[in-house]
Amino acid sequence: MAQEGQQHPLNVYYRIWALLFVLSFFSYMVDYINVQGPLRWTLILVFMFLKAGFIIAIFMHMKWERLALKGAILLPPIFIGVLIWLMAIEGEHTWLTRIEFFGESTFVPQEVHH
Amino acid sequence: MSEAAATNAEVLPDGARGVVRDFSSDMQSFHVPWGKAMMWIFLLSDTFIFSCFLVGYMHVRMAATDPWPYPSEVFALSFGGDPIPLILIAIMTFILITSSGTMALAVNMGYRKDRKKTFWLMVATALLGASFVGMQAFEWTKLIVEEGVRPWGNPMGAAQFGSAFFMITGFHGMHVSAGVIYLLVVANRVRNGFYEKRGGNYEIVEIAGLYWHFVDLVWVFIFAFFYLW
Amino acid sequence: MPMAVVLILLVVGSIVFHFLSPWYFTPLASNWSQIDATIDLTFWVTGFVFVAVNLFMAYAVVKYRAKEGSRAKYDPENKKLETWLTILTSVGVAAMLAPGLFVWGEFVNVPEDAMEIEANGQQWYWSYRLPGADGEFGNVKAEIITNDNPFGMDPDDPLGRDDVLIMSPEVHLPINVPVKVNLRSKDVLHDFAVAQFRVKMDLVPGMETYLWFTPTVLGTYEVLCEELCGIAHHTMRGAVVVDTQEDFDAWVASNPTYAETQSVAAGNAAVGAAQYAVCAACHGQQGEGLLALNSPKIAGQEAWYLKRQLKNYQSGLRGAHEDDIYGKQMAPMAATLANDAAINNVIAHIETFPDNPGAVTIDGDVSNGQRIYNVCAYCHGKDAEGIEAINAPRMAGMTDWYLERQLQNFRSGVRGSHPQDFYGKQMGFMGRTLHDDKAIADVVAYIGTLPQR
Amino acid sequence: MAYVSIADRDHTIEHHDPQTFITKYVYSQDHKVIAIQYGVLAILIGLVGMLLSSTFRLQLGFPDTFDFINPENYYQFVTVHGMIMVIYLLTALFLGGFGNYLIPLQLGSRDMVFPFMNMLSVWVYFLSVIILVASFFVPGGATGAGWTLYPPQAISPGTPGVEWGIVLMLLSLAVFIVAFTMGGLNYVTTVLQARCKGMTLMRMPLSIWGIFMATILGLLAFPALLVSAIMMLLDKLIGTSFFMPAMMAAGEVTEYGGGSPVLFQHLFWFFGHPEVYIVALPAFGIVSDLLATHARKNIFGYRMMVWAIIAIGGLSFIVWAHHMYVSGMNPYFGFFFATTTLIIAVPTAIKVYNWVLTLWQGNIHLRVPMLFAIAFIFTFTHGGLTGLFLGNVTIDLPLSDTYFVVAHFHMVMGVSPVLVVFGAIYHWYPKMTGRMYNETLGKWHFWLTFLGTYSLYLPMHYIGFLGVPRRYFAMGDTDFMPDSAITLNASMTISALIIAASQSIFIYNMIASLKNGKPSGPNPWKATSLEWQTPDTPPKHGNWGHHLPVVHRWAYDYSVPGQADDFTPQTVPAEDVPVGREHGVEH
Ligand code: HEA
Ligand code: HEA
Ligand code: CUA
Ligand SMILES: [Cu+2]
Repeated sequence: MAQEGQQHPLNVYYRIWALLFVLSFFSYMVDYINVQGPLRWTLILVFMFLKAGFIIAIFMHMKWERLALKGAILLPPIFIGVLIWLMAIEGEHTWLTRIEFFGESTFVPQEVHH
Repeated sequence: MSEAAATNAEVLPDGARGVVRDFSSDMQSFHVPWGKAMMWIFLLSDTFIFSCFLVGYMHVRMAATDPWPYPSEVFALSFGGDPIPLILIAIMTFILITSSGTMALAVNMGYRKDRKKTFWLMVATALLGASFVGMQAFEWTKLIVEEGVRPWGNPMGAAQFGSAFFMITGFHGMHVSAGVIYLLVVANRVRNGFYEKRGGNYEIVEIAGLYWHFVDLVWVFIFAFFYLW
Repeated sequence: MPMAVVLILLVVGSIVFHFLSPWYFTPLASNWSQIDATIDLTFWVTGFVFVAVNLFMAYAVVKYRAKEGSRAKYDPENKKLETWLTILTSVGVAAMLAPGLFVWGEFVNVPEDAMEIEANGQQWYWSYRLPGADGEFGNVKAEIITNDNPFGMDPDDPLGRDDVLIMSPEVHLPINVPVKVNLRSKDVLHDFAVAQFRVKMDLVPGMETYLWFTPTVLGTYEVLCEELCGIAHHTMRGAVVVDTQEDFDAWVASNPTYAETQSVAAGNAAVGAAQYAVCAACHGQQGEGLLALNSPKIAGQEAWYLKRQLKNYQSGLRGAHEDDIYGKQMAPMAATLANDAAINNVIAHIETFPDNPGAVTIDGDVSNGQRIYNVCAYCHGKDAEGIEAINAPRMAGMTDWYLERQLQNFRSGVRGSHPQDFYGKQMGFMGRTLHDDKAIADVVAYIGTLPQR
Repeated sequence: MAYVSIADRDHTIEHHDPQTFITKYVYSQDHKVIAIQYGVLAILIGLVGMLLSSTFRLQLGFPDTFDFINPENYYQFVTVHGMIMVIYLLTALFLGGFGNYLIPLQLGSRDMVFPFMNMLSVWVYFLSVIILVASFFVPGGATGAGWTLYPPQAISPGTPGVEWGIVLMLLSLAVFIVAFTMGGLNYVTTVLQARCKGMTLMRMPLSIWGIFMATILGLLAFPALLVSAIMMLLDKLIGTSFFMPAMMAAGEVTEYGGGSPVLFQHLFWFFGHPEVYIVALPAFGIVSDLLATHARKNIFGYRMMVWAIIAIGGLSFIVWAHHMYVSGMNPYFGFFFATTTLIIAVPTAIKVYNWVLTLWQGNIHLRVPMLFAIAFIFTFTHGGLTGLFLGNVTIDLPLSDTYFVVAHFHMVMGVSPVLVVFGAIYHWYPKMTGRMYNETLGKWHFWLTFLGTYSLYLPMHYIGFLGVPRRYFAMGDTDFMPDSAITLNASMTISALIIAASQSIFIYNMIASLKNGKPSGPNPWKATSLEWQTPDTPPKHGNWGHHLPVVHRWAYDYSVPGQADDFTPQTVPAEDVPVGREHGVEH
């Protein structure tokens, strides 16, 4: 199959296409109706991963590739996961020492003008 | 392209056994053309690039003691009335998704050897991409001229806001622009039958498509982490 | 055959070298005997592996080297053997790791009763801060650092008023008291390291790091900067003096608090004029200097530098070396200045003098001098105007024959060899890179050509 | 993407065999020519790096005696020395050089899958080298920030080369990364997709495994370097503050604020540690083949060897902060990274054991390549074990940033892989040129380099124990350093000079043997792997004449019982194996 390349009924694409629009709209709404706190994060991440998932799986045809290729491409980013995890801790750590020894920032933000 | 691919037409096992089978086979491990395999590996490498950019952004943002400007205000846009948060970004997002759709269709048409449709769909994709870059340019100028955001500082808060914004969106914008050129080149060759001479093989369209979808993919993350956080 | 012999010799040689060589860790002077213990353990494990692996290899090379009609044995693999080796190795690794992590836990968690000090790093010297009576440090900001507020103390922070500021690379510590050293850098990365204490940690600008130890032996220990921090990295030295509690308290009392540094009376030029009469005899009425009496021009030299040198003469950091003929002459003169106030007054008076460039008396290869000066410029400035924050005095428009003599003194150690003259020692390092009198003359000649501002 | 894809065409393609000098040696798309271009370039720049080291070694051995070395150019030399040796010499030589030469030949392909991109790669690499060298001649000279280029110091006054040197260095790195990516994509895709019939992954020679894994590491690690380079360039050129906190410079308060220097270190080492394995893994692989061939014995525990390479590759991405134990990062990271770091010792140990066990019961021919291979095992074990000291976070406290670290990584990177480079060059010289090198000269070169480097780096550890910091232009007199250490430094310098000088023997040997060397024949070592079975030596464009080889066995069929010869090429089908009385008897 791989030889004739990836051929799939068009309406698969149409459906995903629509779906992406909806999801983007939702994630936009998260900001528009100004959800805050943990819920905001959950929603943002959920919509983000759904969108990313569909693009990779359908538009980039990963769904129809063989498991070998899937694994080879999707596993290495685990290392990035470790980096993100540790860098988040590190950022927090740096921030703490700053607050403790240099005190709160004295920056006075300006209003955004349109 | 690779005849090797054409030779093993026998049905392959799936799942874990498939993986073992593929990696223990001779000649080739992935049942995809070379160009596609290479593009996938390149995209993996590129993923690491963008991830590092975003990790850097996350770190400086978390470490910043100065207040972080509130994106949904900074990027709000007002048409006469009171400003609508992130509206331009939303539009850009929809444009990019649309372009992904047209691209996906182009790939499909390519495999159907429908050169005309493929060509026009690819051109449409490129145009959408170009308009995305255009809007980005508009967004940048607005930010620089009206909000006074500079790479080295801004009136609303931590200097890293501008630094990270211009760097990340700039790098993404360069990817889009490169993609537009790439698409147009391939589209043109589809039109003038360049690939017919090479055994009417249109994987190249899918390869270009992979790149384009990746650019869209990156935007999904930028949108979430930079604009919505 | 030679290969095998050599391998054996190298293994044996390495062991012999390890046990016989006089070069090993300096005697421990802190509580961190656990670190040394971990190192010994690691030596035994790794040493065993090193010997075993290589002797086995040497044996194989002898036994199985190609001979007429010999043939290798074909054995692709041996699960059992490989598993065993893996397990053994894992055991060895675990044996080294476990104590390591344990000791690290000790290092990360500072004991509650630890006293706190702060070490400041800056290109290329150390200074320190003690929390003072309230036991708390005031906030500091790099943005507000100036020559008058070198620590960047936040003037509005009440906690900072009583912080004791030590503007010297030498700090004192009481013996047998655990001390947490907070580390702060004003510019680039540095690293606070004392070989005898075993522990070290980087100083990172924009954040605060720490290490802790308990000094256990009285004495003076050299502080080294062990993170590349620019061209004078290797000259960034300091000292930790481990005192008895009494001596320590006395030393603390002898240093000013932040509040005190803010309230020093400015020098009074009029009063200073009287004291200057003594100096005038040699340095001239206008401080223009006098070759005949070997007295350099002092008019126009920065106040902070004059002050430091006068104090150095007083405390014997300078002018004490037996070959420092002229320094010996200056020392008693400096002694006539009773106290800081007196010094400030004289300097205030000197600052009133007109500042005309000193005469050019040295000629040398200016272009070569310029090449050499590239290095000097890092501290003294492109135009030799001097940079207080780097402790580098002005040289442009000053007395060239004097510069020449001082460079010679620095090179020969006549100046800058006193253990407490840290800045002099720095210059000594640089002076020694000028290999002959010609080099000195050349660079001095070049400095003579620099515009004075 | 227009390219001629010939890598697995099973019939000669009429690629107009290039004739003119230009098409043959400049615009050539033949992987073998490109390999040699990479190799020669790398070695030339490597010699520059070596000369730099000799120069600053003079200052360390005999302080304040030479006019041509002052603090400024000392730090510039050290920095560029480190950068050249790690990136422009070893990375380029192992992957661009040996990778290009061996992959198609040992896998039975006609060429890389994208020859044109492959050619671009070498020329972009050339450009990056030019930029690197150019940085010496710009105002202010090359950067002296140390090869780790830590900000803020790398881009703030007080460090040599802040004006332009650092900019060119970062630029050169970026260009190098582009070059590497173009090459790397080729190597990986070729290994995965363009092997000949019968060549499964588990039949590949370990050289290929090492190079393959190293290339993957490169493709995933260099991005971190690229990103940090871009961010630092922005900080330097347009005044952003990614890595720059509020700080002073040259006595004045700067405009910077809010950045985080530790972030750079994390990004750098997220690249940097995989990088050191990029340098190590190809050496691991190649040395395995040298050992097997010259011991006439299959490599012991082939599958474990492969899995070890994969394990090391994976682990190397989660140990990076062992370079940062004393950097002021969150101290609790120490526990995590010390553990992951020491775990790496296990797969590496397996490799060491299996190399030694390959010699066991072998039939060892101590030819020059074999000498280098054995020396590698010795020095690498030594260097690796010192790594365990540093990896154990507690012990790193006293040793970090001292000469012990310098000794560690020279033993493990400055000596071991270099020994393999030499061994490999001697080993494949006959295939590349069709002639034999001079054995005697080779032996001289070996003994001088091996004994020289050991006498240079063993004592260096002890200078480190004393507490002598690295990157010190001069130590001066300190109470904790006995004077005898000064003389030790002098002796180290002398060894360094001897080693450096002895490299000329090697170079003479290589050049002279081109003409004088006696013809070697297609397979002088009686080796089994494919590159020795090419129809012509040196192989022609397309490598395999009319038909691609077909592989029937793994690459290590040496001294198989029941077979007459003590080696059976991979191309020989089971039925044509010459059976009969075995020549020779087991020990
Ligand atoms: C080829 C390059 C290479 C290799 C392979 C290694 C291998 C290792 N390195 Fe090294 N390292 C460098 C190159 C390399 N390193 C460089 C360039 C630097 C300095 C960078 C700079 O700051 O400029 C450095 C610095 C460095 C540091 C930082 C020191 C500091 O700055 O404070 C550390 C700390 O953990 C470390 C650890 C290790 C470890 C644990 C291994 C392990 O992989 C070693 C594993 C191997 C063995 C262990 C030997 C074989 C095993 C056996 C024979 C059996 C063992 C059995 C038992 C232990 C029971 N290295
Ligand atoms: C592969 C890496 C490599 C290699 C081969 C070398 C080789 C040498 N290195 Fe260096 N070195 C580094 C990597 C390397 N180095 C790094 C990363 C640093 C840290 C820089 C920093 O702190 O920022 C460093 C730093 C460093 C220092 C510490 C400086 C300081 O901290 O102040 C010293 C001091 O003695 C030193 C000495 C030497 C010497 C004498 C040689 C050699 O001359 C040894 C003898 C020569 C050889 C073994 C031959 C080398 C092989 C070739 C040149 C191949 C090409 C040539 C041919 C094929 C003929 N090096
Ligand atoms: Cu301060 Cu090195
Ligand atoms: Cu490492």
